[in-house]
Amino acid sequence: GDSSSSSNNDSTPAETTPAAPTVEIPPVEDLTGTDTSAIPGLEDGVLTVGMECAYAPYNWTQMDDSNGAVPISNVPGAYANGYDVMIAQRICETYGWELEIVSSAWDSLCPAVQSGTMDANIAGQSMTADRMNEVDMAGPYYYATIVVLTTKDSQYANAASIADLAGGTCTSQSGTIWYDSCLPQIENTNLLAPADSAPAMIMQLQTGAVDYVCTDMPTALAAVAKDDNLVILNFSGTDGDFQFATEEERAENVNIGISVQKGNTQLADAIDTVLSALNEEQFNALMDQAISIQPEI
Amino acid sequence: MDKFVKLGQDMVLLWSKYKVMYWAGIWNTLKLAFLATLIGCFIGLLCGVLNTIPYTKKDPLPKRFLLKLLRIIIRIYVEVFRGTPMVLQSVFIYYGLPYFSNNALRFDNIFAAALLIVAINTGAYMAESVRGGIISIDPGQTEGAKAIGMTHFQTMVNVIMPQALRNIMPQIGNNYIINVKDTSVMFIIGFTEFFAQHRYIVGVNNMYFPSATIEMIGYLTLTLIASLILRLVEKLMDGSDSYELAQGDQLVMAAGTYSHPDRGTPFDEVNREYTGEEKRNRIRIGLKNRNGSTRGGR
Amino acid sequence: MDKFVKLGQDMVLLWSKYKVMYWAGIWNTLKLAFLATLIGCFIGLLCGVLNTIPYTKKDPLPKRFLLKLLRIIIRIYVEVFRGTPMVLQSVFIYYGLPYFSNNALRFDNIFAAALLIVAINTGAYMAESVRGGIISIDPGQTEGAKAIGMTHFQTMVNVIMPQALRNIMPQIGNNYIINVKDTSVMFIIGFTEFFAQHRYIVGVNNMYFPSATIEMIGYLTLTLIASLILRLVEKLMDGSDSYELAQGDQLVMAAGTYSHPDRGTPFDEVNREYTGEEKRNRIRIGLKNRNGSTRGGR
Amino acid sequence: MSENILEIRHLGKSFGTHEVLRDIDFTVKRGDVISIIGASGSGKSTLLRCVNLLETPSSGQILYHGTDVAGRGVNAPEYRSHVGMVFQSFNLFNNMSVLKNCMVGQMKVLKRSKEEARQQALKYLEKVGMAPYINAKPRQISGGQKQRVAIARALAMDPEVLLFDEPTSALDPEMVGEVLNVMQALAQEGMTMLVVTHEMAFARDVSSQVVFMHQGVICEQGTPAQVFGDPQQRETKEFLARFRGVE
Amino acid sequence: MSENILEIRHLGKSFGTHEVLRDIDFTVKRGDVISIIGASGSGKSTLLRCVNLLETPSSGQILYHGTDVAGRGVNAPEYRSHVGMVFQSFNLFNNMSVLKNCMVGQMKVLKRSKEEARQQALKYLEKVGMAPYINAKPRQISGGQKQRVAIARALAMDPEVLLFDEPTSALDPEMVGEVLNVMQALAQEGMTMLVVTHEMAFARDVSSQVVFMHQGVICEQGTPAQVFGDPQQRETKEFLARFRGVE
Ligand SMILES: Nc1ncnc2c1ncn2[C@@H]1O[C@H](COP(=O)(O)OP(=O)(O)OP(=O)(O)O)[C@@H](O)[C@H]1O
Ligand SMILES: Nc1ncnc2c1ncn2[C@@H]1O[C@H](COP(=O)(O)OP(=O)(O)OP(=O)(O)O)[C@@H](O)[C@H]1O
Ligand SMILES: [Mg+2]
Ligand SMILES: [Mg+2]
Repeated sequence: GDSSSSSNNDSTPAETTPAAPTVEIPPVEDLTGTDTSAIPGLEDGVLTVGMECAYAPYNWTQMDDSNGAVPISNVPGAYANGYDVMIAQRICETYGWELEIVSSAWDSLCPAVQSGTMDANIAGQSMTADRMNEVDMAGPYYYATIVVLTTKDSQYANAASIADLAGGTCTSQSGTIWYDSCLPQIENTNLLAPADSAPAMIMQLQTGAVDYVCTDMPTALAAVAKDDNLVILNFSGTDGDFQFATEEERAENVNIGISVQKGNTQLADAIDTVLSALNEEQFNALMDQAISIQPEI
Repeated sequence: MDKFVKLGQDMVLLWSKYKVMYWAGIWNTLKLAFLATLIGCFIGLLCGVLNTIPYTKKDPLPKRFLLKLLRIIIRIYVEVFRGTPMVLQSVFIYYGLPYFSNNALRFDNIFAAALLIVAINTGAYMAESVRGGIISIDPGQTEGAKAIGMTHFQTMVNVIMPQALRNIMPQIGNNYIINVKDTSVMFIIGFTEFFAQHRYIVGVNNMYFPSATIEMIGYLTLTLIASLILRLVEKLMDGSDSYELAQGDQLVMAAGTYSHPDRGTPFDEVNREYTGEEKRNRIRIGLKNRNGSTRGGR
Repeated sequence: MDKFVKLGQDMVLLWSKYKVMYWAGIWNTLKLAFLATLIGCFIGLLCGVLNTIPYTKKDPLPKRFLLKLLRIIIRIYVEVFRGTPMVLQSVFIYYGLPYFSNNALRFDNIFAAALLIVAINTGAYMAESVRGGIISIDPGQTEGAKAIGMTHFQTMVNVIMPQALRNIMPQIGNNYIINVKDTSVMFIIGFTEFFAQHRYIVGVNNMYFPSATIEMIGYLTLTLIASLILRLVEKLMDGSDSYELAQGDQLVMAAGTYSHPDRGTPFDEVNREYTGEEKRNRIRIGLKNRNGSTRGGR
Repeated sequence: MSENILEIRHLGKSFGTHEVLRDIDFTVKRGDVISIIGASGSGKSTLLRCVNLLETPSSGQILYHGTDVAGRGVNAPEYRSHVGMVFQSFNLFNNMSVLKNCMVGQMKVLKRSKEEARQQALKYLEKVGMAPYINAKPRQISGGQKQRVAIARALAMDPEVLLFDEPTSALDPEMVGEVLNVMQALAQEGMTMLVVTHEMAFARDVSSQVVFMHQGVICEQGTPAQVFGDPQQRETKEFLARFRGVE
Repeated sequence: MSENILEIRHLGKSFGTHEVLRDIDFTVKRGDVISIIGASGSGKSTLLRCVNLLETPSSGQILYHGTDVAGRGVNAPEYRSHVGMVFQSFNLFNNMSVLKNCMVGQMKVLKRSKEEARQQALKYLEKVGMAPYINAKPRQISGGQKQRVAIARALAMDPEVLLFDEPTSALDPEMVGEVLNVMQALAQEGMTMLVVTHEMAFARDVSSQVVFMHQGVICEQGTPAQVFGDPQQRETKEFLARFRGVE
């Protein structure tokens, strides 16, 4: 059950600095009484969650358990934290499950749930129809605005619409809507080959290999938090924003979900139950919280 | 079972939708791996030749110094490029150079950058392989060449390298195959080869296993073909196990050009035969030996 | 210039915060690469021995069939594992096995899975290197061993492999170094080694170049140490270029055990010397030869 | 002592269509010393290599105590351990010291103890005057020294038959004399030997049988007295002409 | 014709502390045929290798037309192209056919045309009776055949001096005769030669000078008549005893 399908159209212009969490986050519901042992993967009461642990602010690795970080089961001495971890904890607390976080490469997340090695991936994956042919997805657990990230000294730093970005050198991550359908909407771009990962993309921007990159708001915010030489260009709500054929197509790429094994509707439903208690503002507040606890270095 | 059926169906689906991308990836992989291996072999051979220039205590100091320096440089080259991950090298060369030089140095062509990086890496590995190959050649071969006045380079080019090369052919195969696969890290600088296509396609639709199977088959085909060609080259290098005894007239002709005192002297039996001194019903001229492999037997 | 200063400062910062993670990564890399290379070498040598079991047309059909089969199996093993990317193999083995077998087959231990995968890959490469090594040994060595009645395995173990091994030492070094770096793809099954730590750290703070520089230094250190050790091993394998002439008494003692008719016959000059027949002021017993390298000279 | 150890029957060997041996036929009895003489390239080495199964004969039989070792299902290593061979090119094991060269076969094939193998090796190394060099590697010794080690290695295996391929080619006359003395002593002890040699004096004085090869066939065969004293074939006469001239 | 081509002065060679040659001193004049005889291991091969700079002498001088080639700044390849060598172990190039073996040096070092090199190679291969085997690889020919190719290879370079290390060791008496004839012919044509040999007959009949080596020193040196007819040293007498016995 996807509760909120609220559009981004009415959202306020870009917030370049994380606002203080004024939004009230509802307390965790107590469903520990429900019998979940019939859910595939949870016979043992442990929710095994896969994520990269290298995709701030959704998930990252830190050296201690501060701010409620969870040990990474396959990396002794390392702890995972971030928005995904916070969501995962919320889900587990609700049902009284134990949380096991496994770090793995982005590429392997899908086969890992397909094979049952992991019960769910909470890794900032967007809920495209193509992807959902292979796995079932719960959520959304976040609505990620598409933004452009550039440098302060760039000629594009003051762009007010995608039309102002014309003629720039740019890139984005491989296999994303950002690369495949957003950037091509800008005229006369020198679209370079897609980047390997988010850090690699940021690095290309920092080294001047590209003028700007296209990504989602959290990633951009996290990057700005680390490098104050970067600026976010958020056109959402304006006429100068990236266009999509349909509102469904936009939603597909903006909705971030949790993948589970194909056919494991019980788990998906159980997760959706937890997520439905939160609305978009509360998601944003949680995300702000995550960004604020991201380690300095 | 049905999982395999689904796998097959999905593969057909993927292939029909993305075959242009897969083919483009294969072509890029092949181009880069082949050229890089070729250049790498050349670098490796060059290092092998330069590294083995002999010097003795009697040589003048500058020469000894230069040769020592050369060896040290080659050693550093080999250790540094072999010893660090190609991904990081790529990042430093492609992104780091302009960054740290404030844009004074910049590669404009991704393929050229990728080729450079893969080739110098292959060269570093090949240098070691060539060293092994040279070690395995009987020192008598070098002495034989030196004794007829060949310089170090002539010895290497004409005598040692052809033999060393034959011994390291399996190694060259290994290197090519490693390159076919390792070019995938060039994705970091935006070179889209076969594996990058897989990542892209899976990123779009999460069909990991079908795409991975297509990749496996593609890579296997690429490497198998290379393997077969290399084995063939090895066979060719071994030369035919047969040889033809030279014909009498051919020799008479050649011999006729000179008139040396011993002409026609019965040096040995075969000689005797072709000069016609003895005629037996058993003709042993122009024989072919198609068997008797001395090498493959082990 | 300040960019370099900043790079240095950032490196210090990163190292002081994350050194535990970096060290853990180094340790995992080292462990996996070393064990996998060791097992891989063993597999490669085994393939080399099995692949060269000779058979002739006169051998019974079943034996010939089995040996042919063995060679085909080894060939398939080598081509398949060499010819496909290790990442994909890992995914198929670690995630694909449970997926396609409906959980009947599953690895519980990531390290064991990683070790298995890297080792069989190294084995496939080593099998080819060993093949090259065997080719490079003079067939006369095999014949010498066979002529005193050694079986194929005895010949291989005592005569051919020790020599082939020496020739492919540079290759073993290559393979170890490749493993040190290629274990990084084991991140796909969640094995966290040195490179994975780089990803974690960069994932949190985007400090790409400082972390990459630390990685470069780390990898270079790992491989340089290995390189040095291997060169040392090579030197040891070459044996000392010197030998001691056996002492007279030692021989008298040995000879004394038997009483053969020719005892004391002056076979050659040195012999004559130690039996004391001639006493010259020039003592040539117990000599040491520290020079005259026949190999390194080239 | 007329037991047949080896019977070579219609042995032929071709490399491809290059017929190197044709219809070779002779018998080796216990205690025989058979000298094989002939021109360079006449197939002498190939014959010895066939007898030791290092080359697979193209046709014919090699009967060892009556069983055909060139046929199917033969345990070649077992057979070879009874038939020693000294190669024209020595083929010493490059990775072993002189002593180890002479010990390894005894230990691995004959399963002798290390000490026993050592004593045996030293005994023969001393016989050929190479005892002082036991620690040297093959690449560190001279041609003649290698040849002597090769002889010691073969002898140390206590073979039933010994095949020598030009065992004195790299030796000076003095050493030739010594090695031939060793062989003569072996012959007197009843060792059976097949010797490819260019030392006509040895062939004449020591061997019980002389085989003269010419273009891959046995051209003449008989006691030394017959072959040297009264050769029947024109080729034999020609071949021996020079030797007899020196004599 | 008394021009000094080579003067060996106080030549010494040690492998580590193993002194293999000591104070070797002799002169080679144009047209000389110097036979070096001596027991196995006495340093003959090492001496030849030093003369050809394949080993670096530990001490002493090698004067070639008066300039010290063992010293600094010598163009060794250039020198070696005038000084041919036939190795005890042949050292034919394994990757080339017999013909190519004899051509490559001429083409690369002497820069002769392919055709010229071929004619020259064929001429000498025929002289040693190896012309029919021009297409064979070294591994396909017999020991004696290899030796003959090695001789042809050296001759084809038209060297000023030729160093032979036991050039007839692998040959049968008939072939020995032929090769010695070739060498004798060369000697008559004025070729200068240094020959390590076990063929006392050759040393006595062909050489202009005989050097007898013993334990790394020149024990006796003189014309064949002096050394063979009236040896002064006990070692020489002992060494020659066997040869003279045969004689
Ligand atoms: N592997 C091979 N392939 C083709 N021909 C070969 C091979 N081995 C030997 N031969 C040929 O076989 C013939 C006999 O060779 P073999 O070595 O038996 O001669 P040999 O009598 O021992 O001569 P030598 O006295 O010179 O050693 C030679 O003509 C040689 O060229
Ligand atoms: N590389 C080496 N290292 C140590 N000792 C060596 C080396 N090469 C040769 N020798 C020793 O030097 C001595 C002389 O060897 P050399 O080869 O000159 O003898 P030679 O007179 O040619 O004997 P032969 O007639 O047997 O060929 C021998 O005792 C040998 O063991
Ligand atoms: Mg022979
Ligand atoms: Mg010698």
